[in-house]
Amino acid sequence: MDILDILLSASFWAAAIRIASPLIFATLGELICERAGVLNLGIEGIMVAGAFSGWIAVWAGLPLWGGVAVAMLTGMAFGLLHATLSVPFGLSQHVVGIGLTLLATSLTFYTYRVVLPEVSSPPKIEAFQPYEIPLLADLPLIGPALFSQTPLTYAAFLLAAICAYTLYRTPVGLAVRAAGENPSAVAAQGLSVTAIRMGAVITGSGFMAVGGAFLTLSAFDSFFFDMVNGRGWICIALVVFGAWRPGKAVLGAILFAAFDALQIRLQQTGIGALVPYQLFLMLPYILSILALVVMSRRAEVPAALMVPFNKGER
Amino acid sequence: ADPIKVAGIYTVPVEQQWVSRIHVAALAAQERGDITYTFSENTSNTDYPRVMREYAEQGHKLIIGEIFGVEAEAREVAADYPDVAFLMGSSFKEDPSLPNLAVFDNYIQDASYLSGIVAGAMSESGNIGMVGGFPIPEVNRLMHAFMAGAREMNPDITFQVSFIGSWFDPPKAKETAFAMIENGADMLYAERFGVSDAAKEKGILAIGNVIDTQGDYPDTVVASALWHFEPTLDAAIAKVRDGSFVAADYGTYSFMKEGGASLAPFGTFEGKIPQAALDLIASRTAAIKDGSYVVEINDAEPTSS
Amino acid sequence: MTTPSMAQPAANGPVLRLKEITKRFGPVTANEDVSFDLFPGEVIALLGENGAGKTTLMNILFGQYTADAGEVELFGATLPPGAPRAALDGGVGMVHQHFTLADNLTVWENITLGVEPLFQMRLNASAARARIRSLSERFHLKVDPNAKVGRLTVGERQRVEILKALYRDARILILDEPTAVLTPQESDALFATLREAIGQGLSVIFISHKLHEVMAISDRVLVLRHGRLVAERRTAQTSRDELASLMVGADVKPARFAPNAAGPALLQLQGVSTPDNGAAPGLRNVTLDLAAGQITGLAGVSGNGQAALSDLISGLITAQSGQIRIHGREIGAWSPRKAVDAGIARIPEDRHKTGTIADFDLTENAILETYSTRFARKGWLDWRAARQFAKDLITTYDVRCPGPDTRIRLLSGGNMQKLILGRVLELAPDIILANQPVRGLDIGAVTYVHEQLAKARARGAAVLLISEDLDEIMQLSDVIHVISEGRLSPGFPRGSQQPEDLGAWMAGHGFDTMTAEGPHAP
Amino acid sequence: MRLEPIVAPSWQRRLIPPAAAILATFVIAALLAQIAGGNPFSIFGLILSGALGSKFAILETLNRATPLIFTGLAVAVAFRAKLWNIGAEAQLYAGAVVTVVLGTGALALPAPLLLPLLALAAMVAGAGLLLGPALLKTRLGVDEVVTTLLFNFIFLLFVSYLLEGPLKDPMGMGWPKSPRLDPEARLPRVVDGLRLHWGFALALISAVAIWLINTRTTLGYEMRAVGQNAEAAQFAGIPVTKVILKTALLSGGLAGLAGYSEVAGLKGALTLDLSPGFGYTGIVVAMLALLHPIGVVFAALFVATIFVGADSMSRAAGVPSYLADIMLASALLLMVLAILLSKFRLRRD
Ligand SMILES: Nc1ncnc2c1ncn2[C@@H]1O[C@H](COP(=O)(O)OP(=O)(O)OP(=O)(O)O)[C@@H](O)[C@H]1O
Ligand SMILES: Nc1ncnc2c1ncn2[C@@H]1O[C@H](COP(=O)(O)OP(=O)(O)OP(=O)(O)O)[C@@H](O)[C@H]1O
Ligand SMILES: [Mg+2]
Ligand SMILES: [Mg+2]
Repeated sequence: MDILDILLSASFWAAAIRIASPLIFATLGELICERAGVLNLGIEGIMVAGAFSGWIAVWAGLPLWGGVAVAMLTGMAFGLLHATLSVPFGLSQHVVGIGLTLLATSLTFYTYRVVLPEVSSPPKIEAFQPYEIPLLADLPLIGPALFSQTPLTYAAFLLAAICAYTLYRTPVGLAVRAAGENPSAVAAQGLSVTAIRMGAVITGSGFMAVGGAFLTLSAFDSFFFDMVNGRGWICIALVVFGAWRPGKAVLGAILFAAFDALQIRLQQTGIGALVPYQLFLMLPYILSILALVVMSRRAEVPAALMVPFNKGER
Repeated sequence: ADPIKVAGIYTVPVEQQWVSRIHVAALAAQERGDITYTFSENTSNTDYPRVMREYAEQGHKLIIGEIFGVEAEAREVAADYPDVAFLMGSSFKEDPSLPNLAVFDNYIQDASYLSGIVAGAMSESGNIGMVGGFPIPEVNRLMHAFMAGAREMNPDITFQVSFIGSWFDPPKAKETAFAMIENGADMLYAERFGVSDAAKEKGILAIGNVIDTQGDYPDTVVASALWHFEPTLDAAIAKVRDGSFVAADYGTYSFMKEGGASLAPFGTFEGKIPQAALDLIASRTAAIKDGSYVVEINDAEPTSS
Repeated sequence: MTTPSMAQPAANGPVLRLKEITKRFGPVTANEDVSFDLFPGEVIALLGENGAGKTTLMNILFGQYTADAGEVELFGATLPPGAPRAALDGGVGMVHQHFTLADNLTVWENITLGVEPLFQMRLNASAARARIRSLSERFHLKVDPNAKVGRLTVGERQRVEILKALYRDARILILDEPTAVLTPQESDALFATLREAIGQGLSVIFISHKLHEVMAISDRVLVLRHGRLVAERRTAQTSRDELASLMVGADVKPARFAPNAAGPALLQLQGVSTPDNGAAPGLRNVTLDLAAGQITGLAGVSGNGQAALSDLISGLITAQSGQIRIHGREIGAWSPRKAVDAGIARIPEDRHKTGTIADFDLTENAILETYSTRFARKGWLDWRAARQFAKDLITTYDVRCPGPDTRIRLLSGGNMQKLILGRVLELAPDIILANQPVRGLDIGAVTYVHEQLAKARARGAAVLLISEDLDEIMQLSDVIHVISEGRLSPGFPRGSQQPEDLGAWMAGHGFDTMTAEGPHAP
Repeated sequence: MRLEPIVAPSWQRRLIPPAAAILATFVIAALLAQIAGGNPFSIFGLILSGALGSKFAILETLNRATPLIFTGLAVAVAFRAKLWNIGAEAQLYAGAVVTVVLGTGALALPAPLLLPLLALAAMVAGAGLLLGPALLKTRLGVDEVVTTLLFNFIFLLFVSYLLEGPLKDPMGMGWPKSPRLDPEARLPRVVDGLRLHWGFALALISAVAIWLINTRTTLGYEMRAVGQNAEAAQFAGIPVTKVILKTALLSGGLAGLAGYSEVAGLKGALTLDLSPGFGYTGIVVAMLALLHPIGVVFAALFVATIFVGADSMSRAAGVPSYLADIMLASALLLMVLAILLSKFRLRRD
């Protein structure tokens, strides 16, 4: 197989979309937080918590969508904690985020071990199965690539559309964007910056957790420690890469995933034997940085990102 | 006799296949009443020597674990606690001047070799996919033995080898396996969690490693090369009990002839494996056990062929 | 405080009533026991020195701060404290002293933000834009609703701020120093708009340090001093001089400028051009001499190349072509550092963003330009000397502050400006670049700054004064240049031109007849 | 609601919130221990004795604090200049790699020469690694949060390649591990037989040096000016780009020293798991210290005490060892909140 064959195969793009799905959820979540002015470094931990809580809920008997809801709520709970510390109290978003990642991760592992002390291989659930969308799935190439995915993947794309619409076409979206650009402008129009930012962080954290849950409910069917494996950090890069726009962020996620899918395949090609496998694993990161270099000149960073707002401060 | 106080120190969670075999064996010994068992998982190598000391100070008589990343420091700790027995997974050999530290490793290449025979016989495309975490000796030697076994049945067989750079990323392992299936593999060597899932989803076959996963994938996992830590641990417990624990290489307890490794029962695949393979397995098993056939131990990183 | 006799007939009850408002920030009392009424269609001017508490009072009325005591009544109903929403809904519109606009959003987005309930399916953008257009027309506030605010000029932003209030049908409009950043033309346009709005029943509270504006637009004047309401006058029955002394608590005399003989040219630009910066034009073939012992005034509508000239002299940008000579010697590599070392004193346009570092204390701000040359040996800072320097500045330049260890953000604008002035003037510079040195300052501070410039001129420094206030230029300058679209007019000696003549140059007339050799009086 | 600074906080105001934060952390730990079947009342004593109860425990705590002081300083230096260096983890490894490359026979020098040379080389390596993102920031405006973060992954994969390739210990039986350092390249231990090494002293010296740089030198002043208001700094004639690059070198250098200290002092060899996230924890340490270099020492000691104590407690109490990380995270979050509350009061507005 040479690169061209790989790039032209539907299964490759299907894999890219699959790999991208959890990233899309979490990137959208991070994007919402950052649009409102809050850098959420808790993302990695929130994804772990989401992966676990969604899975354990299904294992305990809830339907799959119930698991997604539980993950979302778990993420929102951690989001509430992040928001409380970083918004009204205005604590350093770096500390709160990293602290939260540590907290969510360790709390998840602890809970896992308390709930399932004796198992040496975690129980499996009946995960989301691919669902072929009638008619669309029969299209050549994009049919199998796009329309034979699990419902949660479709949900990811739907969510991206909803996020884009909400941000650009509804009053609350405008308020979120304004809170990230200039909180004083928001306050001067009689809105509560605190409420808007907290709302954004809580919602965004919910989406991150669903991204985590994708790993246990759709990409796989059980939970392992460390299985989020840095995906959250990638999403932070993807937000920048996507210039804080949902559409571009989704494209970025797919692009990143495509590189990941590609490196997996390249490892089997002729050069795979010659090049150390680490180089393949590096590929998506290196290309991300290169893409950033190209993109960043035009990107408009939310002006008030990482700037806490304390009204009456001088 | 009073149960012996045993502590385990692992650098990964006890779900990890390799460590799970030690953990399970210890739990079984505790169940029997031979030992009391406590453990620390996910201990970073930075903390490892400290944890060893803490357990030693708390009066544990036997400490088991893995010191691949901290060989020198761990030996130093052991030297400070001559009354405590340390049974440690290690790439190195025992050191006679450090009588209370014995080493072991998962030398189950015998079983891997046999499972390779099954794989070679069952693969129709002659294309086998192998997904590993990291190319460390513990993984490499099993992969090589497996490949040797498979070639016994089909010298022209090709292998796809990938490492995902993580012990715990089942979704990634699964994606990697998918890619191999796309690329023609009809048999997978499931070194990581996630590989058998891909095989199951695509309706092809897989071979388990270290643990028996046929229960979870009855129509997928044909055979598994099992590691049994029980002989290793039980030998150590007995020696601690009668005071004869000395520096030794317990690695041999993982050999098939010691009962440390085996080919899992074919279970759901009983009767579906070609007779030629079964015959070869039977003869090799006997040869391995009586020492007339030795499976090569090759720790080098395997590559696709 | 309010004497009913002076307010309008009670029958037409007040739209707004402030009752005994007191507000403290830690040890600072910003407002103390302030009460007054505002009547329909009335314009109240609020006067006071920097830090007198005007902005604080307005923020309380708008609900952004909560008063420690007292209450606000709007159309007879008590406003809940600390709720801008309630004030907005009650018909109060506020144009803040510092713009509250999001640069990356469009005009219509800024205006409609928070007007409609947050949770609804759709933001009716086209209806919003249509309404903004009709408001723009009605009040002569020309601005493109689809433009990004970041691309607008200061004057246009001001219009957006006013549109924000009008869009919500404000019946009371608070304008906190709306003209501080406007050109005279823009100010005139603003006043026309205000008269229009007042005619349609709006009541206005107007804050400004510019007394002629106060005289022109207001019906009544309230004077705050140290947070207390100290005087109230009907505009028709008072004068600029009286208001000035009421504000400061003493008589104020404008700085005087005796004629001074011109010395040699200390800074010379010869045919200098600089690149454009976005919408702001660069310099086009500019020739300019700054002579010792003279104040050279640069008049012009903002955005015509003043920024380029000031950035060039400050060292922030370099010339594309042409020569720059200091003391007759051509400059080599050019940077802010080089400018400082060449003995150029630079008073930047924006004291908050470029002039000072808000969280640095006075000592640290005082040595910003000279830390490495005057206060360090081999990379080690001499804090004792630095602190002494700051102390000296504080006394010499009358910087009112608790001490050299105070963070500068706590100082009023005037005092901040005095520190900047002191920082650069202490080095006895030959060349002084003063870019809008009195913007937003109260009369007392303005006089002080002007006096300092006069002193520097007297001792032989060459001063370049950039200002959009033609009165200031004409009062201070020995020579006046006008800048328009990056081109520089000839230098006009003091008294040779009438304001109308300069206005014509500012509008771009006369440049075409200039000869290529350089400035000659037409 | 808003926060209002307290002009002169009373001693109660200064002490009670942090004390309450520590207490709350213990309560959380006790509750969680109870859930897992441990004895909640033994927690406090076990943590204390685990972290400080013996010479061994104390030295181990200092030991754990050592790399955190370095990475904490690295982050504090960078953050002060608003250079968001999230990549101390990678820079640490860069320092470690160079230490191993030069310390395994490449340089045959006596220890008094070799050790400083290795430290310098490690600093250069760490500095070099941050220079890239810093240049991308100053030249092209690329966000350094993201580049430094991604560099962590890239560099770790690079280390993994080195350890399986050129840097693999030929005597290591195939395990991805570097050869051991020459004895001359090892930092001596402070107490025989226990792991604490002179890297700790080096960390303390670094903290004092950074404090001096911050408060006494023009560079410290420049870094702070650039961090607080780069535009004003630029106008005043401070060479902003140069200052950012110098900051990057200093910050990366400190992180590189962390790698040097861990390899030369503690481990003697490089493995892929040299650092259990010291680079990331350094961010928390720095912020806990309010970016003050001396504060970093105390914050690192605090973090190390909580971690070592809680880790040992989890074993003694027989509860899952993840409790240590939970305690650490809670302590961090509660402590930053407490520090805030000891300086500000909440006012309803
Ligand atoms: N948020 C705040 N925190 C602390 N002190 C404040 C705050 N806001 C205002 N002050 C202080 O209250 C006093 C009044 O300030 P205010 O801004 O109301 O003055 P002003 O009359 O509007 O001045 P200017 O003419 O410069 O705009 C000043 O001493 C100021 O330093
Ligand atoms: N006016 C001054 N006199 C003497 N030293 C000063 C002065 N201003 C600043 N410094 C020095 O600059 C240093 C840097 O300022 P900063 O306030 O960040 O200090 P710090 O030492 O980090 O913190 P802290 O003020 O909490 O001790 C101060 O510590 C102090 O040593
Ligand atoms: Mg004001
Ligand atoms: Mg200080």
